[in-house]
Amino acid sequence: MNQFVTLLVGGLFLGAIYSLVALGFVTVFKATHVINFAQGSVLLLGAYVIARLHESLGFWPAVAVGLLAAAACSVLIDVVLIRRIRRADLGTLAILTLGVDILLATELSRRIGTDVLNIGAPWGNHVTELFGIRVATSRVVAGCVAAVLVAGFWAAFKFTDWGIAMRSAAEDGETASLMGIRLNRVAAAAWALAGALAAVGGLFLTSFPAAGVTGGVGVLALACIPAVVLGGFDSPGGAVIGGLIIGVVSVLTAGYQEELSFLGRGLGGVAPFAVMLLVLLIRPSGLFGTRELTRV
Amino acid sequence: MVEVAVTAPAVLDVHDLRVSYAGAVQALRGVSLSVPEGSVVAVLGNNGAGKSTLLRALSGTLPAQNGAVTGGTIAFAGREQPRDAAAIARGGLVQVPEGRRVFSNLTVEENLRAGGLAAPDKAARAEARAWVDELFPILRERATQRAGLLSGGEQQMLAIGRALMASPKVLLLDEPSLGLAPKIVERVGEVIREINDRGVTVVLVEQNAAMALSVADHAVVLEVGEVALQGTADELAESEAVKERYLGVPRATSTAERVESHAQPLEVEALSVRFGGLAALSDVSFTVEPGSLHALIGPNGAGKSTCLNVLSGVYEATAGSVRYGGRELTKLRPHRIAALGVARTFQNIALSPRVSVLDNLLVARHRLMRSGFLADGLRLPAARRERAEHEARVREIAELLGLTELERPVGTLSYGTRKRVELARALCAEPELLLLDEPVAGMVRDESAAMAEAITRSRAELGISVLLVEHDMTFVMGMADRVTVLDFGKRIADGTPAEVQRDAEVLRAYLGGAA
Amino acid sequence: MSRRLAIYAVVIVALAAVPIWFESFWLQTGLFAMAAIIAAIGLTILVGIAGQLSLAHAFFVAVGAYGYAYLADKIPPLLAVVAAVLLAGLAGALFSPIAGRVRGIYLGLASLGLVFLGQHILQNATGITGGYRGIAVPPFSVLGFEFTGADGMVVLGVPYGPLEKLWYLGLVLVAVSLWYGRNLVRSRPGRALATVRDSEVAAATNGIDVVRYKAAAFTVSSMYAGLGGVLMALAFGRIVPESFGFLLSVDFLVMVVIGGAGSVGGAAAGAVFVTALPLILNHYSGSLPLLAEPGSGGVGAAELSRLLYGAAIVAVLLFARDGLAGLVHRKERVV
Amino acid sequence: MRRLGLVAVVLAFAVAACGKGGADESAGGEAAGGEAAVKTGPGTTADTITLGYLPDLSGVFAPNGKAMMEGANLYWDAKNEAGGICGRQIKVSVQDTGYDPQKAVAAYQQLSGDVVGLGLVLGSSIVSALLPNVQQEGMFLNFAGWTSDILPNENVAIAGTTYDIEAINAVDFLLTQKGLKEGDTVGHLYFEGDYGENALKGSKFAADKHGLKLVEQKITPADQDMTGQVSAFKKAGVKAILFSAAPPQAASLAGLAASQKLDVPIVANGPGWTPQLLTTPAADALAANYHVVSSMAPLSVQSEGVTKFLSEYEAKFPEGTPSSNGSLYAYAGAQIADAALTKACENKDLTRKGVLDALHSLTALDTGGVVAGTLDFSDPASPPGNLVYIAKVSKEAPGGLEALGEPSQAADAEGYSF
Repeated sequence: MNQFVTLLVGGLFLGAIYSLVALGFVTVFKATHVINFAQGSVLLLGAYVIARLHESLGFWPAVAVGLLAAAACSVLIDVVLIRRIRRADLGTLAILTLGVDILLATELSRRIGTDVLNIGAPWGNHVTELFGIRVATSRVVAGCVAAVLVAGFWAAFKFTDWGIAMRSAAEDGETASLMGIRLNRVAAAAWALAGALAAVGGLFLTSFPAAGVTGGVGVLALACIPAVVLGGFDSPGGAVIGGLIIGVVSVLTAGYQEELSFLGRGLGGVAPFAVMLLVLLIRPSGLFGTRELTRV
Repeated sequence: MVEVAVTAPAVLDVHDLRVSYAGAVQALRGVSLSVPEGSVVAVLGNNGAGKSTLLRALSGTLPAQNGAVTGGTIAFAGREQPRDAAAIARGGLVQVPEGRRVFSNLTVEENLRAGGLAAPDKAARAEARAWVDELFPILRERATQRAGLLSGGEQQMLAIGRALMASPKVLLLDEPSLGLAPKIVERVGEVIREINDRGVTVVLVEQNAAMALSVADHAVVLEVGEVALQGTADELAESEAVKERYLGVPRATSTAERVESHAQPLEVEALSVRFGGLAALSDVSFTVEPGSLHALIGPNGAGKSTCLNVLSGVYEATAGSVRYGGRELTKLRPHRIAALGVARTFQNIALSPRVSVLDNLLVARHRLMRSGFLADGLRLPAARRERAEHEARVREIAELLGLTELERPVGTLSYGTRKRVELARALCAEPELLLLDEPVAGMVRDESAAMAEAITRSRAELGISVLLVEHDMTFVMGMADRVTVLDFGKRIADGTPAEVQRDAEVLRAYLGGAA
Repeated sequence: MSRRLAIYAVVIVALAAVPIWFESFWLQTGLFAMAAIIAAIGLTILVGIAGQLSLAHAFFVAVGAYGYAYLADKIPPLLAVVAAVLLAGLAGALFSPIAGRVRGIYLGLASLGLVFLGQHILQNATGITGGYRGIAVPPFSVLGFEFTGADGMVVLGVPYGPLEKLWYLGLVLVAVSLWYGRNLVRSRPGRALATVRDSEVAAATNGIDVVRYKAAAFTVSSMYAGLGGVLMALAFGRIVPESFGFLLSVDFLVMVVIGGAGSVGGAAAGAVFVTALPLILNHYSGSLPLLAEPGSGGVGAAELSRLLYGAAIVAVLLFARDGLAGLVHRKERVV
Repeated sequence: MRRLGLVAVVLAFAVAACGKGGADESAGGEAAGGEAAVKTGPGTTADTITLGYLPDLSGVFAPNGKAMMEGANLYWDAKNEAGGICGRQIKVSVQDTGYDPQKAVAAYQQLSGDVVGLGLVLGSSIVSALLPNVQQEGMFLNFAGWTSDILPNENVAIAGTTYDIEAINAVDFLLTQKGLKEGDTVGHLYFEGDYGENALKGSKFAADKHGLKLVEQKITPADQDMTGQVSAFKKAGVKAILFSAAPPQAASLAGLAASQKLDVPIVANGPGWTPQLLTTPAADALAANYHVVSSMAPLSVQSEGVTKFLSEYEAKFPEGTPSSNGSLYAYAGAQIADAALTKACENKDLTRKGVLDALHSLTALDTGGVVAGTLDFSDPASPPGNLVYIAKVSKEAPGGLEALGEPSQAADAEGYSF
């Protein structure tokens, strides 16, 4: 029992981080209908910049720079590449971002090499005790930050002019532009946000209990794909829930590996995708995604 | 070309505007129009006459439909119109799109805020907001509801209110009366006048001539991308030309003598369809006699296409029955219905643009051909023979409709030609019953005459029954054996063309209170 | 007419002569390219013709490869090939319920899940797949003719080993695949699939059973994948799970897209490009001056080929929208 | 047209005549070398011997691959300056595998023609893909992967002992030094694939032998967060943890174990360590409980082989100690290849077969302590070495590891069958 709770809590905190990255995916998708496979390497970029700079600048300035770098990179992808073929079909756009991902990931992992770069977070490997459950402080921080960001995101989305422009554009781009909403700006904003969220995700995914920034961190964003899909690709709320579910599932399957060994060991990596497939079988557009209906 | 007699200085001046879609289709062929400050100008015309294209050109939304201005100029407030839609809107030229297109997942409040984003400053917003509340008290009550839940009329009000929030100099209205009940249409008319009284110039695109002419100062009638008529609203309201355009005068019926038909009767009984709250069709009944040409007419949004979609199995009926011969169609999946020999065309062409005409036509032979992945993939003699036979037949039918260049990708053909390919494909299915959804929408008069010719001929030669959905009465009157008229999803008349034309209900539906 | 015949003759002779005057590196590369071509044709039928986005292709390729490797020493290799292809087809058919329900991106990413499941199975079903160790692929043989170096066959002074012999097998398989693919595109089923892609409603009202044809598309494309997998396995001699991961699926999708979705020829071109580019860049890394020596840091040949690969994808998508196929015969722009 | 076809045929054959068929002939036979005639074959000429290297320079293990090439170049540069082997310079011909069997096979095809043997190959999936050809062409292959799955094999040389033996030694160490008792529970965290699962084979063997309960936790390199695994261990009440994964997981494991108050010794295989780990937040936890069992020497060992390596390394890379074990592995591999070639030279036979025989004739190769003990390549069915270094993490020691005593061997290993 106690173990279950420990795992559950651990999973939720991990999931909170996934939620942030997933939220990035969804934001970009809503605004520009792009499945952004480059999210992974943007995440890596953010983490890399922080890890490289925290010694010279100090941690918080480094974080700021990292976020900016990731956001800027993300925006560039949109402005320089995506914008030129806005009306291309999903597949084409997705593969375009895959190309970008290959470029970024290759260069970054070349720079990182064998190193395991310390992200230099002040909470190091401290541990916090919550109702008798010991959790890495960084995860608690991550949880809080995620909560704050998600809440802030929701508020901005709901109440600010930007949010309204964003939602209008997402629902009906043409009409939105008839209302004087500048689609390109909305898009750029969305990409910037996604980049920043990725960087935050990167920061926490690479600080304790993970070892630090390695060349392979980028693939962690792959774990967010099932989160996004089972949440529903165009639903921010879904992304958050999906992230949490995936976090819990992967931690639980790891924790109960002994009991689940009949399914083959090393389930941690597959389970999220299995869950995703099941959900899709029952709800073809994810838990909270809007069905696209066929028109004549 | 004569310009509209200008009283006030023109706030919007369109000169010799030419627009084409994807390089292929010429949608506007040199339209000139000048809108005097503070006036209401109505733009009339049939589907595809170029009304919406004109508005798209004005509001800068052509690129979205990969259309482009190929010639001419648009001057707004004396300056060259910017290309970017958002910039135009912020410049004070705001459009209310066809079919309202409110942001249905946003609340009414949020929709209005979205409109306000284009307003010059806070003060303007506040002022506009006050005005909107005064104009549409209903929106105030519904402020926190999702816009999607509003009724059609309320949505139209919201759409207009949303546009007013941008405090526009010129307001473009695209088919504001579309699918609205007469009372609401009148209300919309009043609203337009009130808006105009506040000094906002209005450009009104309408099918509902009556409504448009009742509120407009000036009007132009577009026909296939050109200005066919123009003048003051009153002149046009009186002109026979307009009457004749909107109420076909009966020509000598060119119906070819009926051949013996092997088709069976199609019996539609008490058919109802509702989408969520609103009823698209309620309790509609009619029968298509074997070998007859039956027309289903009514103004836009009357539920004609919905009806066709139920008959072909695309939509589910909420209640009622559709029997073809002995078979109940409402329970069958579309491809099963097709297998019974029921073929259809689509109003907005549903061909494969990158595929050649020939292959598009051969698709219709699908149910008649047998060869599969193995036989075809390995080019077995049987498969080749089969293809040869069917290709021969398809070429005959293409001949019948005067289609040449069967190797060209459909996407590269002109609109009119694609419409004919659409019809040809349906005929290639060797149907007993043919369902045609607005076959002449957006065609030049002689083009549509040719189409009418083609339909009657093929019907005569193939001995099939035809159910023809059309909003253009003129076209129907010439050829139909029997006409059923829908309005707001209800059957308001059923009979021979002559009878229907004299029907008061029908006149009202078409010319509104005016007639 | 006779001209075309002549050209065909020359091409055939040239291809047939390749093993005689090219190093085994080129044969190996060629074989991998051929395997990719076959599988890519399958994917272009699914994605390009039928319009069903799929990232699961690597999984079906794996089914073919492992199917052959597992069966070939139990039943005659020729039968094993057939069985493997059918097995892959079956796998595709089994996935089609999901394919039937799920649309667009959801389908693409759902199919992605299949690849990860596949990896897990390959790693854990050790009885059949040999787990991480993989399994040896029994050599192909037909009518007692072994595709190995055992018989010490020599042609024009060139010893004919497995590679040289497989080369001809590959040529035949590719030829057949291309031929079948081209036929299919302009046939009744091909037209049906294209119509499903452009408008499911129009397809249905023309009497096409949409669900059935989607399933068929998956089945056929999986069978292609299976055949590609078999050839890939033969070219390897031993197969391991790593070879059939996410990246392979991505590669296939890239092949199809840069080749020009829906064009059989384009898919083939894309396959050659994607497969051969890194291998060939490595091959000439020595003679490319700007490259750092492996192990000395700096941009090595390996990184360069990765970077070029990424850049190529971006460039093609931005500047040659219809892919390589589009470059060859410029079509009129369609609406 | 017929003529055209004909021309083509003729053309093809003409090319064929001067094609690769001819090329292969020239290899083999007597070399026109000045000194006493040495039999040569592919890969050896009068003045060069070419070794093939197939590291991963672009895939998941690219960093290790680069480190390995550092080590190899280091050794061979020095060797060549000292006059090379048999009066010949050693040429290193490198091809990237990207840790992708497909690329590997192609890369192999490309260099196999003109190398005498493979100085180093990374990854067992790669090796398995290559073996059919390697065996056919009878060249030796130095495998940078210590798995006994590969045994018995005539062609493969491993530097030291295998992961399973390391694991057995690890258990022995826990029993003798760390007070592990019969009936205790031991956790084993291991990678999917040859490395982890081979080590697991060893730990299972040892566990049965001493009535220990083994809790298995299989992970993939993509798993960076060991939360679930650690809590599973904690629940099972493990008294010690065996670790057969990579440094990132090590940091996560040690750190979390500490945070969950799971204060037990962790013993890892060689690949589970990199000095980098001491810069991570988990440094203290590692220093407290982390041990490494490997036949590769910790850099702190003061044997002449290791000191030589370090001095050469610092000479070439001023930034100091190597960041990854890769360079030392490759260095050791080079030592073995060197020994084999030298021996082959003495036997006047530098053909592939000659080199392979020479390799198998080495019964007591001393790497100067780079690899524990002396290496015996005579029996292809068992690894050449069976001694291991047992080391403890220490922040002071160079390379972060401090050897606990001399290389040793667990008694159990004797009874173990591969």
